[in-house]
Amino acid sequence: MTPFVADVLIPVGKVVAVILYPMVMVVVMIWLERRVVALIQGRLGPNRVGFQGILQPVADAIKLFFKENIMQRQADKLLFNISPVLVMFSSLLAFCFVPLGEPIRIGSYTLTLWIAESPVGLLITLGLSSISVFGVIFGGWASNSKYPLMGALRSVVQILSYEIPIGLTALTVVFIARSMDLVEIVRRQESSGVWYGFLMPLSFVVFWISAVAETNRAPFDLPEAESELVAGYHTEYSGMKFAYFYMAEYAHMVLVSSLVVILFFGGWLPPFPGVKAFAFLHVLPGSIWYLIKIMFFLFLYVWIRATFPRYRFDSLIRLVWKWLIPLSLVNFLAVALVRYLL
Amino acid sequence: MSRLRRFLRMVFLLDILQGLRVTLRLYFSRKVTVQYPEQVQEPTPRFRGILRLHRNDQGEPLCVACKACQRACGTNCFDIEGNRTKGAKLMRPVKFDWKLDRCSFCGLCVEVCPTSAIRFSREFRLTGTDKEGLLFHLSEMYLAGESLQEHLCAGCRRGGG
Amino acid sequence: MTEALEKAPFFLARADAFITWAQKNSLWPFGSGLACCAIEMIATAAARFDIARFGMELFRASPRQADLFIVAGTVTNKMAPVIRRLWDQMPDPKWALAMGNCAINGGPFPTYSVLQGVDKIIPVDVYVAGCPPTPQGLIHGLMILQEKIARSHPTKEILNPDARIRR
Amino acid sequence: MPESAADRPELRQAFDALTGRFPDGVLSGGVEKGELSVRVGKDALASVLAFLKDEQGFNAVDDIIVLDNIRASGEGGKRFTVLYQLCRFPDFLRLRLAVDVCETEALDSAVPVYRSADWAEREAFDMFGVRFEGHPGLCRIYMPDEFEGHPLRKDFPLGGRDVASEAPRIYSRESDSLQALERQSPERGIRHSPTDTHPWNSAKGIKEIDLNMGPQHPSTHGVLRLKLAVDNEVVLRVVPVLGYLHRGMEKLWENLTYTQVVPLTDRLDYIAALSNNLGFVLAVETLAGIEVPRRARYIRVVLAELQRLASHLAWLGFMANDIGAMSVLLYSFEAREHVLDLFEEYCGARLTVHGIRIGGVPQDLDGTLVARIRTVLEGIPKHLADIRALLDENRIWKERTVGVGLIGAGDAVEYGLTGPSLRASGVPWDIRKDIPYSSYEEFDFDVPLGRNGDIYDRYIVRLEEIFQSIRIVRQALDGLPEGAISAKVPRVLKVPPGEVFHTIEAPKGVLGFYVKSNGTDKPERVKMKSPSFINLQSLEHMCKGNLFSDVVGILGSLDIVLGEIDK
Repeated sequence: MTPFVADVLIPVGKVVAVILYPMVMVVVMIWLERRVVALIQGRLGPNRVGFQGILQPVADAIKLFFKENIMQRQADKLLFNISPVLVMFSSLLAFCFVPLGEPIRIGSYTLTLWIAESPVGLLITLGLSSISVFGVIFGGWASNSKYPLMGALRSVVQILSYEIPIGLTALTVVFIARSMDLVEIVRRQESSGVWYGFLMPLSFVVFWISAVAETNRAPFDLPEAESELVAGYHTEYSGMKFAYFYMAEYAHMVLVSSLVVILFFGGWLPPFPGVKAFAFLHVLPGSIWYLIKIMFFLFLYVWIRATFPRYRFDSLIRLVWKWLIPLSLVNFLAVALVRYLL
Repeated sequence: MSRLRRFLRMVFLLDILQGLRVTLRLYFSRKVTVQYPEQVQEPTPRFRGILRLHRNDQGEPLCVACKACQRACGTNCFDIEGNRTKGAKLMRPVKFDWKLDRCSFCGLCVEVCPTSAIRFSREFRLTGTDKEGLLFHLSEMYLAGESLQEHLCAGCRRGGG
Repeated sequence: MTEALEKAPFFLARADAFITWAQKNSLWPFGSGLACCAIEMIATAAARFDIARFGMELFRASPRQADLFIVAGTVTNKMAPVIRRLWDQMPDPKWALAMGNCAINGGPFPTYSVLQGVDKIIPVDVYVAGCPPTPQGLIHGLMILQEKIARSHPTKEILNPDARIRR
Repeated sequence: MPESAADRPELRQAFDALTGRFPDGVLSGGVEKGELSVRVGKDALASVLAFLKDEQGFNAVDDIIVLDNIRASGEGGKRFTVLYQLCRFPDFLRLRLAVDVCETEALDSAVPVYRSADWAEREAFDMFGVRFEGHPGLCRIYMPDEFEGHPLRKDFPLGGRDVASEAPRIYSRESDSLQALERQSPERGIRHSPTDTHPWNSAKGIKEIDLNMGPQHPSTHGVLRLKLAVDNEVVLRVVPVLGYLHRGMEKLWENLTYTQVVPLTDRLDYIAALSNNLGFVLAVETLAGIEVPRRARYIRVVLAELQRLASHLAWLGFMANDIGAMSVLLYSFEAREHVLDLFEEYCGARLTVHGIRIGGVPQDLDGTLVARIRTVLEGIPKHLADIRALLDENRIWKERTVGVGLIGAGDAVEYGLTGPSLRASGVPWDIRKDIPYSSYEEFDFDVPLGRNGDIYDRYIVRLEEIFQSIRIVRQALDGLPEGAISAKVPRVLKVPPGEVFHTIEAPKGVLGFYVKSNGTDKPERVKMKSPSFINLQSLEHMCKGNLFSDVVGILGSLDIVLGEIDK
């Protein structure tokens, strides 16, 4: 392997991949959501554009690209413009630290499918993903309109509250794995032979509920609750800026699903890593397993959305402060104690 | 007992799981969608589509310009004038203007027509790109099928856009 | 630049086809229900008829994100300024569909409070008659609108902003 | 046709009590078509109303109807007659109080006595210009403020005064009834008043904000506009602004024959179009003395109950969608679609059915259609079982609905609530049982009741009513009598002079039609008492102090349709 390939081509390729991968996943996810929701509701969903409607999100994106960009006169121009960028940027940036799959061995060279393997990867990812709340509040405030403002306020309270159980449950994984490195966490699950989701089901459940809440998805989609706040914080956005918000939401979902898979379901490891009888499952490469698992959680997102009514604001906050935070604290202490004793 | 059951329901998220089970079952159930342009849900025999005038088997118009429909109509859709040519037994309409865009599809005109000249058709495709196509004159009241569509949607083929 | 582009009809035609393909396949309606027709509009979005097949199920609650204004029902004089305002709030390119006789021409209500035709306040692209139109009738109307969009020339509007005023 | 109540002794008793108490105030009176109507003097009105409510137990104003006598009265008489249609629960005694008033005079407001008269008086003011003294905020309710004239007066042209000019008259946005409301009674409008200070305001210096919900909002069920005052998410005040769908129906009806009015009633409550047909047709038949054949009455029951089914299913979908359960909308519409198929099969239209004619029904129910109805009825409970599995026990649904939008039985009666919303508060009033019409007394069904009067109870009551409707339809199909489907009605129906107020139990509540005939083929005056209009008045009572999200749910649970609110 020449130095040029190793030092220039591969990093550039990775950067391109890190931008393309979420985009492709977002397109797939939007299509998946609309199809799955339709099928759950007894109808068909988009099936005209491209094979089974797979090009539907592409058509949407092109159409939005050619839409007029409306900027209200009373809006705060700077904040109004940067907030969609901020939301999109934070989601994409977080993907730099999330592995996209198993390292690939080409001869003596190992191609790692991540840009940076940081010893504090988990921390950075969580931090970056919560930057998006700034985009939301800037957007809601800069619109200078009441419904977006209410949506933004709801969003801030909600995301700030749900950060706590996310942090606490992620910490239990860190305790067990003794690392904050996302790749290392997967390796530990491989060596210990059990996925942390089965080891600590409570952690997983709390993390998942909080993660759904943090991505503003139903039944926690209060900041953009259509039947109450029209379209929430992005009510005043049109055209491409709206598309940024729209896509960032899905990118965020992909990110969270990846994190759940890495932290609790063994990343790219095939199921039953320790059991000999299931060794045939190793035929599929790790990256495929990784994708399958992510897809499952994305499906779960949609499935939940199609099933439940929406929480009310006070019960949403009650849920996190009276149930999730105490539960994650107890869970945290229990894991710490077990870890200390063993 | 019921309190305990309620508590267990809550702790193990049983209500949530029950909901997820229902939607998953419906996910795999049969879909009811009628894919319109390819499949059409045929209107029922009594369907109240657009009003059409009819002729008898000899090709003679049935309408005798008695204006019963005009009187029965609550929304002033009709503007009819009749004329009896010398020696003819029956009156014939010379003017029969019908405004589709005023019609409330109630069927009062059909019920009063003594010769069953005016009847509902089963045409539900009533789209035009301008209002001209929604006004019908005497000759156009007999159109049906594709020629009716051409009258309704004259602007559709005209290009522009 | 503009002149150069206009001399390349082949390129423009390709671009038109590309843009209109996206536009006609992704008509997001504005979820505005006024009267009886709104119920049939919802029935059109429901499982039996499902306009999601054409990518039109995303009923946007905010006019800023919508492409298609389905005026579904009676427009009264009191509602007329609101309709006009909502139409102005929608970003170009946008289309309007008058659904039902009330929206087209006041329908059966020639009264003191009903606006006799929504085309007096906003430009209407397609009129779907009926009282109310059946869901299949509405889908037929939407397909005629799709054909109309496919015949349009968005590049002309992009290159020559004055063309937009015609709309 | 209701059983003749003409000889009920209570009517006589009430009249005697009234004349005994107000020998000068009561001018005339008598029992006609089972209704007691009493003419009182203008000055005695307030005390008569108070007496009737407090001592005679007439606990609700069904409607306030104004008649314009410009043609009849000539020079000497007074221009307007205001009719107060009172009702006494639980024996369902009807009393109509008539007061004559000049254009220049003002009446005493009934609102201090009957709270539910609030909007009815505003409507009378808007449509006729009759003024009510002591009303807490008398202003136009349907028409914009700068509208000139009072449309329902006989000298107002149907097309409006400025119909000659083709250009539409567009009213300015800034001025609307709300500002008038604020001007006239500051405590009812949206203004920060020092007496109504929320603890948050003083503690944190947060000012409340006005929030406009509608007329274009995804969950106002059409073009209702709610003007809210919110403090963060807490709702302090709600003022509904109506009239965005006011189509001038009542004016239009006066220009049409009785037969021509029937299809237009479809467009009132468009989710349950057939119930409107039934209500109007029954009123006209009572007035004209038409005896409807038994088979037609049974077919009407089948259709009306199917319509109730469709209406409740649609309600369930909208309601669940408002609370965020998007799939339920689709499931209930799927079930509703089967019922609409039946209507299309029966009379050719899905929504605006025009399925009932004066004197009978337009089509017969043949064997195949009966079989189809039975199959559809089999399928509905399966659809409902899925929906119930999704909602009944779901914790989010229960959190959103249990204990939210509470209204007790007393308040519910006071506000004039009717229909399922009233029964959810535990008041067993159902016109089908209490004043049976169209042979309802021959069917066996229960009136489901709620206990607390919250959203959840309204949900359960309506679900239960769906099953009761299925029961009634089955009984009607089993016992379908032979015979004609229509009485002999002349093609040009001339109704003898008289007046009648007839009520039915529509899916939304008690639907009443007041019809006054002058002997021609066109009605002198038709007034509709729409259930949604009265039910919506209680919105503020239920919403105050709740969160903003709950306004959506409460509004949904009331099952309003703007078509019949705005007419």
